[in-house]
Amino acid sequence: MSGDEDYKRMFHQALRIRLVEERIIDLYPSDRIQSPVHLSIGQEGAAVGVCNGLRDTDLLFGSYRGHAYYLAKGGDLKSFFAELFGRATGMAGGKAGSMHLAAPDVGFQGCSAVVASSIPHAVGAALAARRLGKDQRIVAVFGDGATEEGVFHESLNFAALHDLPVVFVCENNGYAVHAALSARQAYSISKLPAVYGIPYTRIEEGADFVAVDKEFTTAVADTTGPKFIEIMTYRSKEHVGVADDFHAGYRTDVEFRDWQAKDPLVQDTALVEEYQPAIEGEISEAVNFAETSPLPAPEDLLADVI
Amino acid sequence: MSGDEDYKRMFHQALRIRLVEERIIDLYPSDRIQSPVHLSIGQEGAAVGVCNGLRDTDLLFGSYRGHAYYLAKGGDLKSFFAELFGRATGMAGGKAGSMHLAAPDVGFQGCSAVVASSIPHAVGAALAARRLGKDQRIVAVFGDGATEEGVFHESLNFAALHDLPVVFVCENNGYAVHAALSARQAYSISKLPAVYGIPYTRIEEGADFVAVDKEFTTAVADTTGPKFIEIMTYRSKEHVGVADDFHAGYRTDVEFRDWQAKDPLVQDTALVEEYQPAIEGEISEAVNFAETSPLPAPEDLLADVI
Amino acid sequence: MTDNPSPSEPLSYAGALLETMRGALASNPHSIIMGQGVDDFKGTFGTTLGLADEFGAERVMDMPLAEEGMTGIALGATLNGLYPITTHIRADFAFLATNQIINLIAKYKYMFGGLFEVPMLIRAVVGRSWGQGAQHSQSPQSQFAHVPGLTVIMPADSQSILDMYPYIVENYRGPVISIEHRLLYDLEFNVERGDPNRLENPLTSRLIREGSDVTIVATSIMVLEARRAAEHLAKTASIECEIIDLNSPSHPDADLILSSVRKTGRLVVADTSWRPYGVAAEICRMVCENDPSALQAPAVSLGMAPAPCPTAKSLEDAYYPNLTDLTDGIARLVVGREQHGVPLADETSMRDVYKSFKGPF
Amino acid sequence: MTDNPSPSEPLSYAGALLETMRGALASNPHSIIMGQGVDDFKGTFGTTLGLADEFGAERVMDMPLAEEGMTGIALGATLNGLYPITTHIRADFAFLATNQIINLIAKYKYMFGGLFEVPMLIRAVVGRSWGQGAQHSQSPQSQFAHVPGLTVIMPADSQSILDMYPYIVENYRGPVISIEHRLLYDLEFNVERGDPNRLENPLTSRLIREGSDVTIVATSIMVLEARRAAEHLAKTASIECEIIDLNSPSHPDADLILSSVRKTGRLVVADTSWRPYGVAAEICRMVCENDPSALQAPAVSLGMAPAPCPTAKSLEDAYYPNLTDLTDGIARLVVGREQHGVPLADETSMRDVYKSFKGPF
Ligand SMILES: Cc1ncc(C[n+]2csc(CCOP(=O)(O)OP(=O)(O)O)c2C)c(N)n1
Ligand SMILES: Cc1ncc(C[n+]2csc(CCOP(=O)(O)OP(=O)(O)O)c2C)c(N)n1
Ligand SMILES: [Mg+2]
Ligand SMILES: [Mg+2]
Repeated sequence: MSGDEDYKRMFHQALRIRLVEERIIDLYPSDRIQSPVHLSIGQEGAAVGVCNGLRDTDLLFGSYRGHAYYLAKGGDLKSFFAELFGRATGMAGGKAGSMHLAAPDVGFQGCSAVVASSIPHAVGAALAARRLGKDQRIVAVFGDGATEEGVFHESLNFAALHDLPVVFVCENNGYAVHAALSARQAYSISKLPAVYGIPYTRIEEGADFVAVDKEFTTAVADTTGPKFIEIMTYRSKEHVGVADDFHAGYRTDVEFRDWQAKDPLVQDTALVEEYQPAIEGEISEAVNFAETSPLPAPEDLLADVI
Repeated sequence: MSGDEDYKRMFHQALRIRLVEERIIDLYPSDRIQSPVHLSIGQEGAAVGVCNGLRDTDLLFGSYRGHAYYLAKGGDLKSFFAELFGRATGMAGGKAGSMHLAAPDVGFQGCSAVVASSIPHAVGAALAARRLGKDQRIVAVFGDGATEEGVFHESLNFAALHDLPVVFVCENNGYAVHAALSARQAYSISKLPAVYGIPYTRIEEGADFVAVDKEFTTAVADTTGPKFIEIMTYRSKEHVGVADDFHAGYRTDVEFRDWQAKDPLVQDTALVEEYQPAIEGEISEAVNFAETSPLPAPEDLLADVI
Repeated sequence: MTDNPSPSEPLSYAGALLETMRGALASNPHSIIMGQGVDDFKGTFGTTLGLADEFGAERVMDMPLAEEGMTGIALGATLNGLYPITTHIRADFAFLATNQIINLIAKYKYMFGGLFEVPMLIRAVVGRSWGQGAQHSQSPQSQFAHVPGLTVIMPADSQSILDMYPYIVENYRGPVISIEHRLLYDLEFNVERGDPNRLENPLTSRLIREGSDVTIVATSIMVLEARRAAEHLAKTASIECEIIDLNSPSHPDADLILSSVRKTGRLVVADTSWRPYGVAAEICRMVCENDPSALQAPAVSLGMAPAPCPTAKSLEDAYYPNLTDLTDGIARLVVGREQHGVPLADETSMRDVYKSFKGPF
Repeated sequence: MTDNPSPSEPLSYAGALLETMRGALASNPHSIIMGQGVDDFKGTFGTTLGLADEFGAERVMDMPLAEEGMTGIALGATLNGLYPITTHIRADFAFLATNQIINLIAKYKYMFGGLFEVPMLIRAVVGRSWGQGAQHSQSPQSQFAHVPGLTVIMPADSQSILDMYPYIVENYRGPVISIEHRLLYDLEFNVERGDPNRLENPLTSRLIREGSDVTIVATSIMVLEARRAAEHLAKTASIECEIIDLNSPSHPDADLILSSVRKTGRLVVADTSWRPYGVAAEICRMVCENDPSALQAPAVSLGMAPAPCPTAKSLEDAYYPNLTDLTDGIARLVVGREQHGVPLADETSMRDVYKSFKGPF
């Protein structure tokens, strides 16, 4: 059954992302990864669902929380770990670290660590796509907090004004760092797109990659103008770093447990068991590749400035 | 009849503003005013109506198009002309020119020539008013174009989030420089405030200062939280400078004539005749004051930097 | 529209800009111009006039008021194959786009290890005179040139525009910020056409005038002032000034500057912005780190007074360095004393050069 | 909370910040702190921890992500009687507020002829190490100090914070940008309390160490590096360094710096940012315009490599000037040749000083 195959394929992808990040957690105390990491654990479903229907020629712009999209979009795992390890074989030769992933060969156009700052890039890429007659979808991925930045509005307005083929994907995990939505936003994100005449879709079950894929695909089927998709999701780990932080008091692990109850990667233990060994093998290989890769050459320091 | 008295008083104010600006037009070719001027001719009704109910302790923040509000808020006419003439007796000793008027003694808190940049100032002043228990209304005045800048949204969100006593006044004259609204905005300004839960009032007849006063007063009667007022108005002269620009092709003088048909300062010729002589006298006195005032002293150049 | 005039024809700065903007659109079908009012009847002070009609509103795009957004959109556009040219009718407004310029555009190539290139041009116009005031008069070259990854240029005349803009649009793979000077727009300069590749590297400094007594390193409109000062001093006091047009604050020609200072032993820097952390500071660093003994006397620098810009003409006249200040500064330096006896250039002559400039639009 | 410790007690940089933030709220009922996360359990790296509980969420306000808006709100708040302190956990984010800082805050007093004053404090934290990368590591002192109207400070230790922050909050009528260094936060410094007015002007440069062989002008964490280099060189090579903590890039003490350079004849500048148009440039301007003959040898400057910041540790280690570079640079300068024979300080000792720094939050 193709539905089932889809489920399995996406499950595999999501699990792979989770296991990659869990390996990062394991490795982190060893200080081999000296880079701030913003983990996507809990949010994999959004990335996998969104990217499922995208082609390599479709472009996606992300944020510092970029691991899941890098991998879901098809970024190479070896050069991912090598990048985190600061090696010459990293996708950016050790210059990007975790926060600035990119893989232009599969349409992953870069991540910015300045919140909201890559949203206009997607709009600009869509402008280019239209002007140059490229058959591309362009996607901007950002968090709920990013909608507080002025440039978010400037980007929506321009995209709507010129009816550009850009998809705004807001991953709403309910928090910006440790602050809940209600402490920061007098508005509901769901109400903003309509102001600009941008069709809005809310995807309630962000963990359910099959649902995300389906609803996303439906929402962006008409490729003529901008679309706005809000995906409700949940970040399991601390904002940055590899620890849990339910002790900190700004959120409770009740919401975490609620989320886990919906998370296929937690619930479908049979499939986890089936896939885990091979994935772990692939990850180990990638980690080994990273570990045995050379450091950047001293002259790389001043390469690629202009 | 008090209504009639109100009309006459506001008419007088509006006419005074218009005659002041017409004098500027007369003077401009002489190069005695060496400052870019953004005239409010056509828009006086908004300023007069908004300021009618404000006290000196209420604070207003404006833009480069600030003549009308400076005068309507009670700013001194002599130091106004002296400022435009670049004299030491100007309200800012010749450092402000036309674009940066202020009169803190009557609550006119300054004008910025960077579009939208004073909107957050009003929000901050409202924050202070609330925190310090000051009984003040705080008003931000800006144009339709200013709503395109991201900081406009950031300001609305914060004001709404903290329920601050700030009044956002958008003077919608249909253009930003030479670009019509529809070429720049995919949204309707009227729909934005609701997203933030900010009550919105549209004042259709911006030339009718009595109506503006009444509707404004009603709209801001409840002083507990932010309010948004959009005033439909019309700029008669070119964006900056003293000429007409209907020949330029970006707008027609048909809209200008429509506007004049609604403009009390054009229609009520009797009252113009009654008031004009005294006002002209006052203006001449102010111009004379400016003209005979000393230039700033050389040492003023480096005064008040920090 | 200016059609190819014959060699050494006079061409205004604005004319050169229009010509190169037109050329950018004509030569590269992927280029677009984006900015507030680029399509209107004033056409960015004449420098984009008629181009929307000729090339279409899709390639000469009026933009909403959203500098940060526009600049980010331009970055995204170049990443997907367009060549964007953005405009700021006052450089001061570019401060609203600082995040995109400094945090994104300057870093997009390096941060991703060379995976991307971001060819694009940002035009920012410096305002001066006629009461531009504190927010319409700033000249941010040093603030951008401080940042690796950005190429900052300041064309001082029409020739520089002809030499640089087509080269940038057609050959240069990095982001360029060009700081143009509004007061130069209406001035005419003789230009030489012909070999478009006559300069090995158009994006660096140029020797403008040879002289043995003092080295003047100048930017933008101060190059013009330096020329006038040099002529005056040669005529009235046989003082021979060597003038270097810095042209690219981010990529100055250090050899050229140092060898000139070694030759003359004296340095004057004349810039359009404030002196602290400005062009004079950077030139002084160059000298101090390489050959401080080259300076036989303290360096002299001219720039805006250490204050925001006032609007009153009387204050503004004192705010900006003028020809009198410049000739006085040079004469004191060369003669070696305050009472140098050199007749000063007449300040009022400035009016002839700058014609009568009115209003910002 | 740190209660008044006795004189010469050790106090961490973060502890001094927390103490002065608490003091600002306690001493001035009109003061407020505004910033992302100032009220959370990490409390701006510990420097606002517990203050929301103690003084209320209205005075220690978490802010939405809106740097330009927040900064404009702070300006409006100070115009109506509050004393706002804003925070940026990375100075890089302040580039989103450049318009408010440069076009508004710096000019609000002058532009209106002194009708308004804008006392306020902007805190911006420089990130370094642990892969902060291109967008979390910048140090914008020169870009802000270039602008008249702004006072820019860079506290190099806990004492500087105690000396400056209360003075600023209680006595200073202008806007101040303080550039703090994240790597200093966990370090302890001995502080002297007692007379709060012991410094005539806390917002300028300080002489940190006397010496006869070379003048080191340093900022922020480079002051610490300079101290370590000086100790090493005194011990191993009897080279005596004079160290000046620039402290205020906008208001350096020119007399102090010049007389030191005249005395030693040699200048090293060590700053946290890029060299072009940076602190070294400005110090060189000071020397060149006043007394270039004071320099008996070319000046040496250290700063970030001319590139955006890479994340790989191996590249980052080469990106930032370290103790080895500094001792080598000084030794070459003082001895006068490349092969100076002075043993270099051990770079690995850096680890002891900076402890192990992890992660940005
Ligand atoms: C402009 C800017 N301001 C502040 C920060 C610090 N910061 C990093 S992530 C973050 C929260 C963003 O929240 P959200 O957009 O919801 O994304 P999430 O981290 O939840 O995925 C903040 C405030 C930043 N990186 N950029
Ligand atoms: C940030 C910024 N961008 C551009 C400009 C140039 N500019 C001056 S006024 C103006 C139009 C503003 O339109 P609107 O807000 O509708 O006000 P109006 O002039 O119609 O009163 C523009 C684009 C500016 N001053 N500031
Ligand atoms: Mg979030
Ligand atoms: Mg308008």
